[in-house]
Amino acid sequence: ADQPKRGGTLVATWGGGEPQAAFVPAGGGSSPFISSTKVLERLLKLNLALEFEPVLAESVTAAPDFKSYTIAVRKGVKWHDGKDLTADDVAFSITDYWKPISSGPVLKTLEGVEVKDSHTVVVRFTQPLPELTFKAQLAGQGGLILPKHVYAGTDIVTNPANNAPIGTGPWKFKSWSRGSHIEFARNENYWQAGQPYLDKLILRYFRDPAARAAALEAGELHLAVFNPIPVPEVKRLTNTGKFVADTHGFENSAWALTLDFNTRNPVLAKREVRQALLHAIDRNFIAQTVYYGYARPGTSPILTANALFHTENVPVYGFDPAKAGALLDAAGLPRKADGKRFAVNLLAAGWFEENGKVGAYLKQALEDVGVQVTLTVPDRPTSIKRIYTDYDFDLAVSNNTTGVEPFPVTTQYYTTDGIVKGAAFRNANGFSNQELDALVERIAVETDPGKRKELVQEFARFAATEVPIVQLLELDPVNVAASYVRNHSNAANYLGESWGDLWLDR
Amino acid sequence: MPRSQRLAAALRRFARHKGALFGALVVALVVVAAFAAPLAFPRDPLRIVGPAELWPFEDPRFPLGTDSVGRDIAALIAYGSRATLVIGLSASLAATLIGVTVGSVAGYYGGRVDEAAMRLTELFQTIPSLIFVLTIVSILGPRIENIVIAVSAVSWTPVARLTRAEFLTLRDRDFVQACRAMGMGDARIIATEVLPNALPPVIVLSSLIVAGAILFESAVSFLGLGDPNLASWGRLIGEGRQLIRSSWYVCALPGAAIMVTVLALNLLGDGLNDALNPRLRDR
Amino acid sequence: MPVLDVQGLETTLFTRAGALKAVDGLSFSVEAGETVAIVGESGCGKSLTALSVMRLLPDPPARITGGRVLLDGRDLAALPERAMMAVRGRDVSMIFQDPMSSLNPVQTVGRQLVEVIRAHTGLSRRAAADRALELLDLVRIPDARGRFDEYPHRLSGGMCQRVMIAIAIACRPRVLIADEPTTALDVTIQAQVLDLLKRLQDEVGMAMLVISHDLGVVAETASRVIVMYAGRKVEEAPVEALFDAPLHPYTQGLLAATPNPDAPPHRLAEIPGMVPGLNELPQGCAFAPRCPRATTRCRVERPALHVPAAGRQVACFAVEEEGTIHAAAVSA
Amino acid sequence: MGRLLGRRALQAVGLLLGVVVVNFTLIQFAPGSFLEVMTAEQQVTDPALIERLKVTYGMDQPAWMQLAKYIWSVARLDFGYSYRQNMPVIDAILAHLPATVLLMLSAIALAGVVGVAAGVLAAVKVNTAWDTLVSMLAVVCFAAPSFWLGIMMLVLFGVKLGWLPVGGMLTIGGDDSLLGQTLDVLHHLILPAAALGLFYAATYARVMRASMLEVFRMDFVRTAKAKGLGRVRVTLFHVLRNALLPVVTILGLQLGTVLGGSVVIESVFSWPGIGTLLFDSVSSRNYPVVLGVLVLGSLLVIAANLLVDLVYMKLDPRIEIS
Amino acid sequence: MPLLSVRDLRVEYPTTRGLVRAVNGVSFDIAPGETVGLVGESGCGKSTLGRAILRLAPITGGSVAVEGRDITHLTRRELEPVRPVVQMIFQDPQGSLNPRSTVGRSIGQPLAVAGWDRDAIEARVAELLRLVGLPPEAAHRFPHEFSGGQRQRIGIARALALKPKLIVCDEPVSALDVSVRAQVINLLKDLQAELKVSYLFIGHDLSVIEHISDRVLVMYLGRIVEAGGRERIWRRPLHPYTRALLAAAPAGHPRLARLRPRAVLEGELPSPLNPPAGCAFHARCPLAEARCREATPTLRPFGPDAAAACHVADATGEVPWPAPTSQPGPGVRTAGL
Ligand SMILES: Nc1ncnc2c1ncn2[C@@H]1O[C@H](COP(=O)(O)OP(=O)(O)OP(=O)(O)O)[C@@H](O)[C@H]1O
Ligand SMILES: Nc1ncnc2c1ncn2[C@@H]1O[C@H](COP(=O)(O)OP(=O)(O)OP(=O)(O)O)[C@@H](O)[C@H]1O
Ligand SMILES: [Mg+2]
Ligand SMILES: [Mg+2]
Repeated sequence: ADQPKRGGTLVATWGGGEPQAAFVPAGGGSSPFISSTKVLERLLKLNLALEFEPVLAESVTAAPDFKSYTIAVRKGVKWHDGKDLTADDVAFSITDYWKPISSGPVLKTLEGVEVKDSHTVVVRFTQPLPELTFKAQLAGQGGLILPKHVYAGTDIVTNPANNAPIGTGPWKFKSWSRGSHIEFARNENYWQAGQPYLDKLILRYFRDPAARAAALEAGELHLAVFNPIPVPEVKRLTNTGKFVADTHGFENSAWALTLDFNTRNPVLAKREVRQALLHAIDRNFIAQTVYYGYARPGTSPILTANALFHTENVPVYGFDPAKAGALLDAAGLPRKADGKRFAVNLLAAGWFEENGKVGAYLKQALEDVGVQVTLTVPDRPTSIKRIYTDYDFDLAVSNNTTGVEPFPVTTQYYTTDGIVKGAAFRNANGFSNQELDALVERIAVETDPGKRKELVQEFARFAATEVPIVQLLELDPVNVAASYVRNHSNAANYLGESWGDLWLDR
Repeated sequence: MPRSQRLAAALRRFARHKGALFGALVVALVVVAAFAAPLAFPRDPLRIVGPAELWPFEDPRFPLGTDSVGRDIAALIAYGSRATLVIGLSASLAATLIGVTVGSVAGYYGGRVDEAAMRLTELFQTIPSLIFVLTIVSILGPRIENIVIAVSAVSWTPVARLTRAEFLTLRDRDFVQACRAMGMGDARIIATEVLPNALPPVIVLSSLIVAGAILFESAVSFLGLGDPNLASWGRLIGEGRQLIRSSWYVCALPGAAIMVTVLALNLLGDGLNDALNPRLRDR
Repeated sequence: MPVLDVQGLETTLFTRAGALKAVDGLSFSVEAGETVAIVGESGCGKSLTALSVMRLLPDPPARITGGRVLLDGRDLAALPERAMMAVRGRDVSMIFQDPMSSLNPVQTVGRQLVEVIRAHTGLSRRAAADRALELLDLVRIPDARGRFDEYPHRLSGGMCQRVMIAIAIACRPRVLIADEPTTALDVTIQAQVLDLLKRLQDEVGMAMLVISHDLGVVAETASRVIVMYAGRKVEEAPVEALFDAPLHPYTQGLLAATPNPDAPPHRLAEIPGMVPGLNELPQGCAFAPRCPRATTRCRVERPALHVPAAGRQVACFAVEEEGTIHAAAVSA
Repeated sequence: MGRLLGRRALQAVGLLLGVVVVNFTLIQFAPGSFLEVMTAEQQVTDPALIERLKVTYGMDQPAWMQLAKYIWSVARLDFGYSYRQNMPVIDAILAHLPATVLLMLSAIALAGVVGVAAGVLAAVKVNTAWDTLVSMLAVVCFAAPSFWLGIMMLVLFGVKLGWLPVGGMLTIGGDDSLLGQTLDVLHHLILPAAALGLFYAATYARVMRASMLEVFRMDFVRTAKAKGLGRVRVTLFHVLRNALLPVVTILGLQLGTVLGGSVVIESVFSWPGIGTLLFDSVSSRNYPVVLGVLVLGSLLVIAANLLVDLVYMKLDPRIEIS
Repeated sequence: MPLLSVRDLRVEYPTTRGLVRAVNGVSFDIAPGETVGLVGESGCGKSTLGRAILRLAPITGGSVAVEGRDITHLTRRELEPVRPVVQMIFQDPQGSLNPRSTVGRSIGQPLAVAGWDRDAIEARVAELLRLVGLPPEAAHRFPHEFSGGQRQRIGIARALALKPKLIVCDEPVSALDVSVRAQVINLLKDLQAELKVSYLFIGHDLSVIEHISDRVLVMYLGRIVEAGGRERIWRRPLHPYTRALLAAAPAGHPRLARLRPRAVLEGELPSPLNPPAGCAFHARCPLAEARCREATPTLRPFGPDAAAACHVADATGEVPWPAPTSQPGPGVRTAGL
């Protein structure tokens, strides 16, 4: 409502570490996602009301059979190096980047991309593709538009431009002091008039959450997204009135704490055992002690944040150690002489501090019902390798983030084609069920929103019954900002927004 | 009788040293804590037993408070002394064994053997030690025995150098010459004549290496590369680091434990030095 | 009047075992141009005596607890430290037993020499350097100019001792104390150094106090000899008198125990036992337990010094009782 | 001098070769290659791309070949390519090195000045309250883990008193002038340098004190006093320089540990040095970088040792080129 | 047959600064029951020679024969039977005993090495202690509880343990006080009379050497420059170095010191690293001629009891020596009153 003020430098950070490269085409996690999206843009974005808004696309129109979509590319947009954005860039991004590298599963049925004119692209599929699925891709993590003139004919994954990306966004990559910060300069020629409001944007990296809190307090840091600081600090800082905490901005990237049961382990292959173990876990306790209340027990893969599809009509597993014991007995796993039933290997992915604590709690809880647990807390790369490449775990504490569109990001944690050795954040538990696969096939092609919702809710019930992977907790990530920072936390996946509309009110 | 008198004299010299007595007392306390931990805290110390971040003395059940997830800090510290002692002692023992072997052979034989041994020592001294430890631990995996291996791999060099230096001065001493003159074999001369004389300063150094190993372990655990199934002081500090604004005691307590233990070991070393080191004896 | 007159010097070691009198009531004097030697076995207090005169005792544990050290009538023992600093190196200087370790290893010889000159004369750097070169010539260091910028470790023991001597005589002191100046040196070098000292004494005209355990060195250098045993003077005599007719049984023992090149091979006389430690001194005469002539009196009572003949002193009851003195003992 | 440098250079080459071989071999024992971890993390699943990367890294060859190639490329100062950072290893390291070197040097300088001064004070005032105070402080700083000391100082000076910044090397978006930035860096440097340096200061104070006392007892000091020199002159011109020798020796021996220590301290103070890179690389099995850091670290130690030797030679004429 | 026969013995130490020829072609014999004195200035190779005889120094040339048997190249095992024949006592009574061994153990050690049983060792140790004049209880005490002279006795007892025929005494009394020195020298002489051992007695104190030796070897820079009977040497030294040495020794009496004109030898012992060409002594020698600078003189006989390595010593065995004048000769100054 206020008139944005021009100028100033904003220093921002997030609750994780420095990215390995400024842009990691294959994904590489949230950190490069944050840094790359300040420079590179997508065709659409999803706002807080879960409506799509145009970015680099002026419009996206589905054909009546939903087998093709026409994209009108925004005119008058220039790359940071001065070249014009054209339909060729979009077509190149879809065929050479999305399909082979970033978004293969969604584009499984891609037939072809046709450049109609300099600013029109038609995308064709062999099967009907629901509009939500397609638009979610355009607004999603894997939907960045790359400059063809920079990437064509090169190995996108290793292109040196990934460390100094060239995009269309409000921010030009300026410099990177490794170990410290990345500096972005204002794109004077940004297509959205007036933006960015700030002169300079700096993404700064800290290893230590306490240090972020200190920097915020010292006024050296203005915006810190995604659980940047210890939760008790959040309360302390906001109580001063100089800071605000905001849990918005994760509607299209809802975070969950997950527990994978490796069904390659014959014991865990039994559904009853998985269900029994869930009864041994006090999720409210975890939510209170580990997350200080910024979390609540999850029920199904369609999280509460997903207003479009969420359902309460799923089986729940309350904390009841006695029942857990009884179920295990019934499953033929009685306590042996030493009080142990069987032993498992628990891996807690060390990318978030909290996971280790959850791991410690799970160890204790499961040992209470007679399951012997060996805990390891490897760091990010090792965890990813052990979970998603080597399948070297029995139980794995991990996290994922899912958008409102469940296909394919959410479904591939369950489907057989989600089992891709080496591909992270997919089906690591080895669960394979034809019935479920068939259900997901139908979701993939159902274009009627009402029918589709029913199918998705059935999927949710199915998943919550089989529980090869379970959403132990739904997390409420917090963004913390100085109270004079305006326009933050204002999109459904705020980490990946371009932040051109930020301004400082002081 | 004379041997026991000598021992008594050494003990007296040791006891003259107030710091050394204090050191011995603290080390004894740590040993007791390590052994008594399961008696005092029968449950797994890594168990969450109460509300998070209770300050010391806030709740009588948790005299030293609880950590960020509600584990009993007193239990963690008591059990932490086990990890500390095990790692400190075994790493020091291993380092001493390696160092004494390399050093005595190098010092006694000299020449090419010495040259080779010293190059090896130099090599290990050149590699930045903590970085080397981190690399080894991360490669072999965060387990207690790997930490011991890593720490002893970087700690043996001073022992080797000291042993060598002692051997160099001792091997030309006339009593060693006398043994050679009577036809005694090299192995026997090293083991029964030179080594006992070279050992006192080495023992002193070993006690310091225990201290060093404890610091290494704490750094490794602090950085999160320690064994997650083990209560360790360094790890506790690392986990408490997040809370320095609200609950800095979580960092302060285990750190103080490390400091006091290392301090005690150093004082003990000083005392041992006074008691054992023949060079200082006459003063 | 003697240049140096030590009266009743008492130097005490304050140790864990208690206060030990390492030098006990020692009196002697040295005239200008005269060389007095102190002999005695290791640990009898020779060095502490010298250091007491220089006021360079290792404190703790040693301190002067009594007596006077008169230099030209001025009591050094009572001088404030600042005044004493001006005396050291200018009026009294000292050379030590181990010449190698007595020079600063990280400074050139020249600089160490210049330092002492400038500390006491206020000469310019250049003038002091010239003077230093003269001194190096004086102590017969070959190629003095070349050695001036050399570090001590490049010089042999003999050369170092010459440099030490140059430092000591740089300000033409009234008294030069030499504590075992040649013990660390080889025979031929020792002869060179003793020769040098003698010559310098003639040239500079200073009084010399030579400390040694070697009777040979004493015979070569001294005109008067003081024999010490366990911190006390047991005998004093002109050098020839002492060698011809030692009075104290200890002195007699020492001479008899020394192989004499001028006598046919004989069985050496032994002094049984060994020098007692300071903390186990017997009640009476310290030498009594080893003395062939000791009587019960010797074991309970300490003999005082008496003068059996002109220029001689001895502390022994047996000699006192004998009363008669060999004619040779008087000749000086 | 030239010959000495030549010989030391030759020795350094031998040592470096050893360092490379030891670490390379060690890394061969690591389960899983860095390539696997990286492709997993970056979600590269295309087998063709993986094969291509394998060839790029020479990982299709036997270990000894890889070692030989690595040695050969290190000889040309090429430490390989870090796929993870998407840049040559040397660039990745050089991007982080200046901050670390700055931290190390300030810590050592601080430690040297404080430690030597404290040691001299304690020795000159031996057996007084000063001596006791220095000894006690030294013993405490010697025993406390540096990262813990750092945290405690951070709590006190950063959090409670708010005098000093709690992390980082620069106030981002602060004063842009050179002077302003320098002051800003210095302001940020105080705590980490102190946290890292105190341990060494304690060591130097202890060594310096002992060494001063020992030199005080030496014959040549007695000579200097016998020359009639004042206490100050004796202490400054005769004792100090000789007493410094062991400190210099220790300094040389400790450089490797300073590098390691700074890695930990960097993590406490978010100092943008080599530590960040190292942790990231160690945990991602990014071995070209780990090897690079180890080799470069060793090189640093070797260079520093050479420097120390030269200083030593300057201080002690007895050390001769032999 | 001589007890010990050394022929052209060489010992060289490679050091970083060059090769040190510590012993450079030394030949001599020792007969049973004889005491041979070895004098020379510090660093001239006396100890090295002594050690080489026990194979404790690296022999690089020549031979050492004990009782006619060449031991130069024997292995440790082969040396075993020869070991007891030659033993050694050392200068530093402190350093020659293991501070951590009881005196009994130290003395008994050679016996233990030789394989004696415990009781026999104990009995022999008691006997040895008695022999060197120490009480039997001494066996249970440690070296630091003894005075220097007593420690030296312990060292002697250990050397005697295996009933050696030759004892190399490396400056055994140099570290002792005058009064104690006499005790030890007397003990050595008594033991010789009783046990008929031979001594190679190394020392730098000429009066002691003169007192104890039957024959004397004078060493200079790794070589023997003069050998002969004690009396002859003191009466009529052949080599200019021997003369200088004798002249430099302090006189035993002040009157002698005053009467005797003293020739003070200039210069110092050259470095063994780069010894001067020709006669090593020529730079300090008052008589040096051109040939002395070129050819190294060998030890040659000058009569039954005399040998010297000097070019200028003439056939009658007399070395001309410049008469003491007030005018110093080349390189020699006279001192005295
Ligand atoms: N710093 C010291 N601390 C304790 N005792 C000392 C110290 N200096 C000397 N003494 C003792 O004082 C006594 C006399 O020592 P001093 O050095 O004067 O003997 P000395 O006659 O010079 O002997 P030497 O011939 O061995 O030099 C000895 O018993 C010695 O042990
Ligand atoms: N182990 C060794 N390595 C190198 N050089 C040596 C060694 N032992 C002795 N030397 C050298 O050999 C020479 C002879 O030494 P040796 O000890 O035999 O002399 P010495 O006559 O016994 O002297 P001193 O009277 O000082 O005992 C010296 O120059 C010495 O430096
Ligand atoms: Mg003395
Ligand atoms: Mg010798």
